[in-house]
Amino acid sequence: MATVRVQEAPFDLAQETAALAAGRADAGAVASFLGICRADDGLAAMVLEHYPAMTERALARIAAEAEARWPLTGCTVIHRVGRILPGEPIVLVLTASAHRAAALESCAFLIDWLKTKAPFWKCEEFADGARRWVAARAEDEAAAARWVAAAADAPARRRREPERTTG
Amino acid sequence: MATVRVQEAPFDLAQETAALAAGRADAGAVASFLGICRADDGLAAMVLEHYPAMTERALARIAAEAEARWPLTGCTVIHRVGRILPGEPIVLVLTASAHRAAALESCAFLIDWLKTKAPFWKCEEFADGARRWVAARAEDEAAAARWVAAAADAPARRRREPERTTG
Amino acid sequence: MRVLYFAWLRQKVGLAEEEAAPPPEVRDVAGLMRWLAARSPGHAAAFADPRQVRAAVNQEFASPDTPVAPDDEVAFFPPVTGG
Amino acid sequence: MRVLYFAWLRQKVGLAEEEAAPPPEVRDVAGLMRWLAARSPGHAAAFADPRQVRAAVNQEFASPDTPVAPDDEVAFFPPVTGG
Repeated sequence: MATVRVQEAPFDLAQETAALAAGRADAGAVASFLGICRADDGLAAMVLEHYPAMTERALARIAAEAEARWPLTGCTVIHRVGRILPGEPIVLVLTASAHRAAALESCAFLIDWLKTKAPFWKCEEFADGARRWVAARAEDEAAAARWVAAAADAPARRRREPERTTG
Repeated sequence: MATVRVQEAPFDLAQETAALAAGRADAGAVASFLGICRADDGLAAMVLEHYPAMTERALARIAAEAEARWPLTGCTVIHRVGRILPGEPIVLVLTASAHRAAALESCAFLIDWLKTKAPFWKCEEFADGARRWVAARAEDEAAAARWVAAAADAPARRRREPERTTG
Repeated sequence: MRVLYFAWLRQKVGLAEEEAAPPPEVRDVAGLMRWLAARSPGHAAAFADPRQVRAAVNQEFASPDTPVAPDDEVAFFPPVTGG
Repeated sequence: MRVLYFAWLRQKVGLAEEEAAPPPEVRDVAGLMRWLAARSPGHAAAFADPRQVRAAVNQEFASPDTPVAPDDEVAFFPPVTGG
């Protein structure tokens, strides 16, 4: 049910929100997270690389996990790749539910898991020509780990571990 | 710094998001919560009443509390009043920060406090002509209370209690 | 003293606002509620269950023991349900 | 076996992908990393600190002891930094 996209083009927040809520009389709450390329000192652009054969599958799995944990009426994850300028959006997570707790929690969950479980890599390009691969942050691992603890606290909910497939 | 508005007219999510991020090179994360009038069985409209002399002041205080607790680069709270049809938006909370945790947490905080600390009342109008004032939910009190506990856990942050003024 | 009513309290009282001049022994929100309840059957119905009534004094949320004075604006309403 | 490299591993190896035919004693991700590291100075640099390297086997995140087989697609990359 979730909408998952990887694209170079910018996305339209209003259009995606309208699409999520369209025809869903039971959506009382829509939460969103928009990640934007900050204009840090001297940053000229951010280049997003990904692993095409794996990315959409990873995003779909993360979205399916959110849908298994919360009663969502809609879920959209869009991640841009390629060259992104300061001030431009990078990622959008949208969740809808009857009530706000499910929408807000699942939105936070999705961006936390996306940060640690989807194959994207950011390379910063600076005005002076320097390039630097962004390092993973320990805080991101900790933020993702709290949802594993949360799932362990709720034994009725099935916890999924990454599986190796041969497909 | 926060933008707080009470209005009958619908609001434009994309426009409000753009206004929040405009000229802020330091905003890397924008979180939003959109409350929508659900099309519950037989609901014809929701009528939102408020206490005009008090409402914007209450919203501004709630927004100021969020800005005191998190390092926000922007904060917008818009609440509609009057007659609202199923599917239409009721409330918008937008928060921006350098990093996602501050944006996501403050967004959840704002809607939780708004639900219990701002003078709005909802009256449901049904297709058969019946009207019913929506009752306050105990869960909303509990959701708001967890932020008081969170503030008590962080003694360095000033906790504000409602004050009586004579103004 | 200006007294305002909202939501179902407004409907039960039958007024959105009224002027009131309670006697000096009415010193706080709880006392004002008891005094107002005696004004009419509508007032009595509105204040029949004080646990369902919230108040604000001069646009700030108040508790039953919040003082009230002649120049105050006092509002009564059910628990809020916005958002 | 198809081997893919992303981000700074791609830059250090100097290739986005290559075919590899490791000997039968290369049975898992850790063994493959050691075997690949001997292919060129670029490979050696890419795998110099195995703790900085993550892997996927057939598009699923893998650990050092995940088995690898001749028909697999194995990818190496740094910890992910999307979002």
